[in-house]
Amino acid sequence: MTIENTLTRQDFVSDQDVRWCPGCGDYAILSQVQKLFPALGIPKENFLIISGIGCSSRFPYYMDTYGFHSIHGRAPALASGAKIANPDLSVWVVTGDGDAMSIGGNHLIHVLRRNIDMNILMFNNRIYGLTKGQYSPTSEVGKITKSTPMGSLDYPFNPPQLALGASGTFIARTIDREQKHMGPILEEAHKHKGTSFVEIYQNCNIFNDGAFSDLTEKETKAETQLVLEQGEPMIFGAEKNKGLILDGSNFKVVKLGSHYTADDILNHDKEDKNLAMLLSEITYNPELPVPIGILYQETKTTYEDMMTNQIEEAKQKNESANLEKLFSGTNSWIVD
Amino acid sequence: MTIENTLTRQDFVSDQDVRWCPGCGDYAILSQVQKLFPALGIPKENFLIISGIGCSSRFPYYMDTYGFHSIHGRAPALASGAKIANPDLSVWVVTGDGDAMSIGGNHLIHVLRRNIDMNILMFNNRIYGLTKGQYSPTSEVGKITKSTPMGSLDYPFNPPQLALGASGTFIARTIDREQKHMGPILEEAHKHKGTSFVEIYQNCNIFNDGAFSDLTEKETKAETQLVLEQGEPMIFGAEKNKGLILDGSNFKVVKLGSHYTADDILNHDKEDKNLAMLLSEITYNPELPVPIGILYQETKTTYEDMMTNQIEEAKQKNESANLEKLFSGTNSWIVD
Amino acid sequence: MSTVKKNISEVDGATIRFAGDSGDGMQLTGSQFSDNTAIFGNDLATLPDFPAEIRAPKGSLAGVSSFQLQFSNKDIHTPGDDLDVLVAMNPAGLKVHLGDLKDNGMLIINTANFTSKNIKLAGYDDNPLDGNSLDGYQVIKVDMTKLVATALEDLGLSSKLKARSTNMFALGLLYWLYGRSLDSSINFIQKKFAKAPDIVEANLKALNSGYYYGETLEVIKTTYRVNKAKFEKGKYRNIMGNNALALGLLTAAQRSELDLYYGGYPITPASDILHYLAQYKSFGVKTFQAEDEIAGVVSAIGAAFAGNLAITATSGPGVALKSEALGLAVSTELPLVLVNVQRGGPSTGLPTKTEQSDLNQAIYGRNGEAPMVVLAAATPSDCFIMAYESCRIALKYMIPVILLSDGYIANGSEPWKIPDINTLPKIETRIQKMKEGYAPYNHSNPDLARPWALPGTPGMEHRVGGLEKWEETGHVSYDPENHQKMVELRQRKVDIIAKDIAPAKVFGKESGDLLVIGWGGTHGAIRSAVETAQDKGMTVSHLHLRHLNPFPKNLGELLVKFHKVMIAELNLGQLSTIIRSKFLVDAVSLNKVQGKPFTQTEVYNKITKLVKGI
Amino acid sequence: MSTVKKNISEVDGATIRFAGDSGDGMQLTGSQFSDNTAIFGNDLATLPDFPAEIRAPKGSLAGVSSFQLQFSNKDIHTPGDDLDVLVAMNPAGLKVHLGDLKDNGMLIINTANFTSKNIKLAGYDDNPLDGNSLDGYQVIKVDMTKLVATALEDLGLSSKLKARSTNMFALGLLYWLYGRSLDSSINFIQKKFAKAPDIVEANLKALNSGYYYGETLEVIKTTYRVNKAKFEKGKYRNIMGNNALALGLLTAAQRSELDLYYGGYPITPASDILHYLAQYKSFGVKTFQAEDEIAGVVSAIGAAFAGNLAITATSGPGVALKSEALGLAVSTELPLVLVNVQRGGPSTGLPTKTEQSDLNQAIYGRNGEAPMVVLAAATPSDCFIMAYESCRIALKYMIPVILLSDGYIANGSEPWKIPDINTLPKIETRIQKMKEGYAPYNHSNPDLARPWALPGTPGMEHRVGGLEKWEETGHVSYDPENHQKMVELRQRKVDIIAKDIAPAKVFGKESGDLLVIGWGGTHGAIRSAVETAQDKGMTVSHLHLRHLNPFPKNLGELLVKFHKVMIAELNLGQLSTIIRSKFLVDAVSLNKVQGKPFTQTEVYNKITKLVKGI
Ligand SMILES: Cc1ncc(C[n+]2csc(CCOP(=O)(O)OP(=O)(O)O)c2C)c(N)n1
Ligand SMILES: Cc1ncc(C[n+]2csc(CCOP(=O)(O)OP(=O)(O)O)c2C)c(N)n1
Ligand code: SF4
Ligand code: SF4
Ligand SMILES: [Mg+2]
Ligand SMILES: [Mg+2]
Repeated sequence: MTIENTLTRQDFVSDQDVRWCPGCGDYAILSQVQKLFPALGIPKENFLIISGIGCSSRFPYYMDTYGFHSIHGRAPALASGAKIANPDLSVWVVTGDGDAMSIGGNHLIHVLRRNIDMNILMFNNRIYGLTKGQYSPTSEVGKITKSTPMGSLDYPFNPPQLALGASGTFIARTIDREQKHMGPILEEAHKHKGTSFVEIYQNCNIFNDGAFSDLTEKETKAETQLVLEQGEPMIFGAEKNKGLILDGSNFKVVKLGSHYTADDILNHDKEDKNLAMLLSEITYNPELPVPIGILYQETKTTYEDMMTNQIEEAKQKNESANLEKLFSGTNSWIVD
Repeated sequence: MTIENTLTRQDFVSDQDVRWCPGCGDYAILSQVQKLFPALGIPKENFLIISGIGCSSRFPYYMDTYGFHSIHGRAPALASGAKIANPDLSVWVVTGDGDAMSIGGNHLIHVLRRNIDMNILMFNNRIYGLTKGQYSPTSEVGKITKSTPMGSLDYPFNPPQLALGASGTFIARTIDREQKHMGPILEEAHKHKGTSFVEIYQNCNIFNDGAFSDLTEKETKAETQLVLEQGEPMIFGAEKNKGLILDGSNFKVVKLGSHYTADDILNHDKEDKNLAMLLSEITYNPELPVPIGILYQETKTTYEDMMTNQIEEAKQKNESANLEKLFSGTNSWIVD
Repeated sequence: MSTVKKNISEVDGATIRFAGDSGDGMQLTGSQFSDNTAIFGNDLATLPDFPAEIRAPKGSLAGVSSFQLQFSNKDIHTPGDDLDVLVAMNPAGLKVHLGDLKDNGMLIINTANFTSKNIKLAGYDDNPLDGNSLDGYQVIKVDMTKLVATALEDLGLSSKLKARSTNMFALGLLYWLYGRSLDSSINFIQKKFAKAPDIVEANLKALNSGYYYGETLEVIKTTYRVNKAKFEKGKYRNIMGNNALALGLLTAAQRSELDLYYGGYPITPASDILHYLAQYKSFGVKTFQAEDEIAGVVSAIGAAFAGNLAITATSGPGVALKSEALGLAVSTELPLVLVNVQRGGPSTGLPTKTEQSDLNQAIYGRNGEAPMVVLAAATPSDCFIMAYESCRIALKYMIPVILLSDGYIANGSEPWKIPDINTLPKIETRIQKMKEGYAPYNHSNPDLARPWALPGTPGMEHRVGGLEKWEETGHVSYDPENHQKMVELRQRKVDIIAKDIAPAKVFGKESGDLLVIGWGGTHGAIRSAVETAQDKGMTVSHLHLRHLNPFPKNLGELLVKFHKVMIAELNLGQLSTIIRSKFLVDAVSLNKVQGKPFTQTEVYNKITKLVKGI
Repeated sequence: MSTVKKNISEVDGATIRFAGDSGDGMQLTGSQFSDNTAIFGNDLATLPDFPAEIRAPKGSLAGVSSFQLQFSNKDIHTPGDDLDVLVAMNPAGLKVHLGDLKDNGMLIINTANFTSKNIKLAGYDDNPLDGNSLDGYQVIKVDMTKLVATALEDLGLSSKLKARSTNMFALGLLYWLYGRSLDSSINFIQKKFAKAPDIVEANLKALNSGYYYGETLEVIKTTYRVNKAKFEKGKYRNIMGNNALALGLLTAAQRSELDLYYGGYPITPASDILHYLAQYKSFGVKTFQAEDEIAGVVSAIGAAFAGNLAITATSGPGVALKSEALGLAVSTELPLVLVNVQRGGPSTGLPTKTEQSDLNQAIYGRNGEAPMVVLAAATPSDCFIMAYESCRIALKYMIPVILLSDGYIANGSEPWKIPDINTLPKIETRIQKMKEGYAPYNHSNPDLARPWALPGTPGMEHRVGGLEKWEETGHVSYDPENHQKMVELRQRKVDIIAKDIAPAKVFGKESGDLLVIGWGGTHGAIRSAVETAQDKGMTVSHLHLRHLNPFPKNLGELLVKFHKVMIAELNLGQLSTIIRSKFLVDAVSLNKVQGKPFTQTEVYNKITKLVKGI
């Protein structure tokens, strides 16, 4: 399956014009993926990129490999069928916050629990881009949009938390503008055997400009981002002088220095589901930094591996899978 | 809205024959609901019971009040519309594990995040009853059913965890056979302003008999049930001699006695989301008891209240909501 | 008990029905009698009928479950209209079904269940066994439950468990009545309850005591014999439609050397297709029980793109949910077979009853111009052939196909001549492996099929999707002329298949007073009625359509050769609308929407009316 | 700059089109000109056209956005076929649209964007402004961008922001060309950018400089005047179809004294209906942006049960998803209006383009026999009337209604005579508050409407659902005869409405050589073509259907009075199939499936052919 790395980024650039608005965060993600794919040691024809509908879902057209621009919300289901049909493929789903969490929410939670090996990249711009700016299930309450001139009323989903609630086995978050962070996260998602869910904060500069500016602007980002590293203490801040501790079962920010040292700070353990739950909870809390990185990872046999095993077992038990015998059943008779 | 309690259980018994199999756990739930409704001080005509499709979803026919037996999986969405249309109604959704979590998963998670005031009773028998015995999204891996003669491959959902992941504000669990437990839980669900999600373990004696027998049999249930009481230590066991403590961020069972006393045991706090997450996690863990009771509760304005407020506000701003003015817009002219 | 000497009467055939409570095991009894009859060598057709509830209230009218079969020494096509024998296990069964019993027909009653409670539940004021309401029938009253209890006295079973074998008593009695061997049922019981020897014994004893009870029964003076029917030489089995359908799909996968992928969600009466396919894992079959119908079909589209023979099956409400995705399959020109086992509509309707009211949905039920190939199976065993044919067309033409079945043929059974796999038509696929000349939307071959370039094949990387696309390249296109071209191309892709399907053949003369057209599971009733009419000298012919889109090429020519055209269907006239529009013939409709198949009498009566009306 | 004296030419009307990059603000420019034209007093019709991408690649052919309008001193019905004036803001706009410009038509070009990069992107080898390819047009080359930059010199804006006002320059120039006042746009700019005074100033300056630039322009020797059209007395405004539709729904809610509930999911080109309704909160309107289309419609069904006027709107793919739930609405006999603003299909198709290919889906696209009332709006302002009519029928007959609109009339605009609310037909509801005689499925009134007993009403507790039900009681029923009865009843519920809708009226003589039938948004093109044909002496009439199920009662009679019948529609012949089947007339089709409306010429040519062919 692995080949020598003779592929380059250019091999994955399709001949189609990219049709996103100038300045859209989608470009940066496309660029990272085009950089990553040649490095994975997978023949170019073994990738399959599946999307739903939305600005983000135009993604497959721009990648020179196999692709399927399906219908709104259904990409995880289409990808499930494709992966089960051919487990050798490296399957990637590209979706938006509306595509994945609004109309497609059911398929998303079901693929997560089934743990079918695929990588789901959810471009979360907290808005419906393609339909020109309605609020999405990740938009904050009170959002003024075309469909909510007085402000939206729905509490948003917390994507990593929903993924955890759905028994996801790989849950991560990264940001369009953080190219150096995104690359390795996508690579880890790829390596994970099972469904990898990666939420990518993405700026829609036309309909929701600056949604993540706190997290991406030079001046603030050190204070607002909590970059998770396996086994490392959860320290952040421009001066690396803040850290998280547990206060009962809630996080608290403490200053490093006289009272606390790095040793007091909680270490990240991506295999600790309960910790992951705590981390997922702080997405919308302005008092706490927003975690990026791998929130959770768990090893579990994939659905398609179990299916392959079952088929093998059935074949062995029933060595001569014989149609004629099956036709005859248990109660046939002969007329002659 | 409240009236004197002149209603009796019989007022809620409809003239329709109950068509569940003899011995089905659904009877017990019906009976509890018929007992509860007259006690709530709500006029009988103000109840609305909405269901999807499944054995459980026949429920509305047996209740003498307003009812809607809708289509498979859609009850939470139908209930959302009905409640928004008339917030005075006491809206109850009755659904099954397949109806709510398979085809209806998306509506379920969305109503939970929106926090529309309704009570969702999910009869979880871990099987598709009405279609005669296929595995459901809550069936354990390896389940042998009509559609999985060699055993099912999907990891099940953990319903309270999924509800938490979807930002549910009231999450509880009870058991068909535990009538005394169920009544008060249903009453609390009713009192909660917002979406109440109650998972009811229900025995399908035809297609999945004994699925919860560990939890319901006299001999074992004291050891396997963890009955949650607000503010009380999490103690269980026939002799009330076992309790839960936190070991890092995981539960551990300890014996009360020499080493530990009741004071060492974790107290239940239904308002602690992180604790609720930990509790939801132990559903399928054979080492730990299964929590029943209110796992989580949170106060949050309901969707329909926010909507009512917005409409009021709009009406006030725009006192004479005047159609003619609206018709004319900003650029009308007169021909004469 | 002394046995009583009986006359044996040879008859051409018989129609019998077992009726009782849902818990009485009538479906099992009926299918046992069917299998026995099939092995014995009669031609036969069956009609199971059961409530939508798992167990409706015991003893209630709603809870009645029944199983009818007709068997004969002749070629027959339906489970029969009027009954020669009705077995009524309880008052409700009697109430619901008595009306179908012929004058002087035999009525076998399990008196044990005629308690005053049951009598009331069935809506009788008084016990129907008293009084004279059953005069005019040969009434055989047997306290089967008690007789069984006596026979099983020695077994250490609860009386409830003993009573469960009562259906075997009834079965034994009927076997005796028709002079049958018990072997097939003995075998069955031994296998089915292999793990519970006491249950085996109970059932065998009950079966035997039913059989021997017949011999002692004075009121039955005559038993019957129905000789073997003439069948072509070959190996046969009795088969239900859903089973045949699953085998047809599997066979197509084997012949095309593709893995079969099934993505679907359980729904009555289609679920059994999933259940059967799930048993074929040793053939590499992959079954995916999806979260809903949408995921079922969409995952199948994914599997089709990845190179499997992709199938989804459902019933009407499920097709509704799948209809957006079907448009995607049309637009991406992928091979896909959707099976719709139709049931009574609209909405949830009559989930366990049969109907043919999803034809419009199959032909027209998508947004945009999204034509699909539509086929329909005629009988239980034809489900095999049409499933195979659906796969053949889907794969050869790179096109999605809808196969219509219905609850009646899905659960009904008939003898099936087991085919020689090698004589089945070859299945071509469009898999392309060579890069030369490759373009994802190249339609230059005469079948207008685009190439199937599977992910994993080097050099043929491409993208598909639901937006309009340029012919050849498949790139997204909003060009007006190209859109028109592609819309017409997709229509032509369907139309062109007419060249590759069997021409329509009338049964009977090629011209005449009346042509009766039917499709789907009404085949048997219509054929029988037409046969009768022909026997009576009417110049009536029967045309049965198995290809509904496109129609066989010669359909138009055939129609005009008859003075009148009648279209019989279990809906309000859906095929009729299409044929009227296409051929501008003033076809008359015979419609029935009652959750039940036509009786041959209904069809015959309408034929007579029309022919006499000339 | 000295102004140049011009001739003023009075003309009956003109067709102009603004074309440029998606980022060039052409939609705004076009709608400004339209509003101005409307206020001025011309009759007008508009045709906006934009890509499916938010911003397709800058300068590319795919990224071209355009806005066309025809205005006239006469009654007109279409945005016009050929252009008198084409404004091309960049090479791609020129490339895509030049073909539609009349010989010697005026071509106004912003030369600033004719960079070699843009020229290449548009697929030109050489700069089309050089050479002689534009001979035969009146070419006006203006470096608008530069002129605007100069005019805005004093403002402290970035050059990017300055360039954004270029469209206002073009607008000003066109205002000058047609001798218009700038007032309406000045007002608009002041309001729209109220929070950014420098942007207001920039836009006003650009607008003015475009206007005054005209006066200095030597090449334009003549300016034009189009006099006011004759309108009935009254108050008018220019209105887009989706806006009119939303107002129609709101008005029905107000007249029926019900709260309006809207449940839906955004989709092009229907989203604006949600956007408009969301602005009507002060009227008590409740809008629920659901998680998907299924939740949208199902929540509306819940709201209907609870007593609101329940609405959902979507486009074809969304209707597909809703089709299962529509069956539930049919079965529960609840009032519901589903609006389908049609777009190009199949599947995702051409999401921003117009088409009429969802008629089959509306009529037939559900499982089982699930007939629905289907209406279609003819023009932007007719969307108001038909939305109101849909609600009237839904409420009076307790029945779900589908209202078809399409992308063309949804985004197109025309002058609308503001109605006097009190003259609109009364809306009856079936709300029942008295227990006497109440039965949930009582259909004893002549309209076959069942009572609407709202939850909260004492004594009328009842259950509804999707299973078949007994007439009267509404209890679940699997009874065969009852099913037939209910299936027929639901069909009759639709059919009976024919008595309550306006009879079909032909435009033109009541008999003749040719009857042209159309429905939906093609009204204008067909009417114009028929007018022309009539002017030329052909005996051609036009019949426009706004009720598609049931048809007006007199349709059959009308058809037979013409030698030929032609049905023109933007699909492959969907209405045609229905009419052929129903009336057995050999109707000829004129079909177009290009994402664009008919031109009147296309219709006229076909008329000529058919009439001459007699
Ligand atoms: C069945 C269906 N419903 C609705 C739409 C319209 N639609 C297209 S994309 C979209 C939402 C896009 O939002 P998101 O998924 O967040 O993607 P983004 O454009 O923001 O990247 C919607 C509602 C559709 N194409 N199909
Ligand atoms: C659209 C649709 N798909 C499938 C079905 C068939 N169906 C009816 S109930 C059911 C599942 C029932 O399981 P559950 O919700 O767990 O209810 P239970 O019968 O166990 O109470 C299914 C698959 C249907 N009625 N409609
Ligand atoms: S609308 Fe937003 S998300 Fe879509 S392409 Fe433009 S900037 Fe990106
Ligand atoms: S099948 Fe199971 S869930 Fe359904 S009624 Fe019977 S026992 Fe209850
Ligand atoms: Mg988005
Ligand atoms: Mg269940």
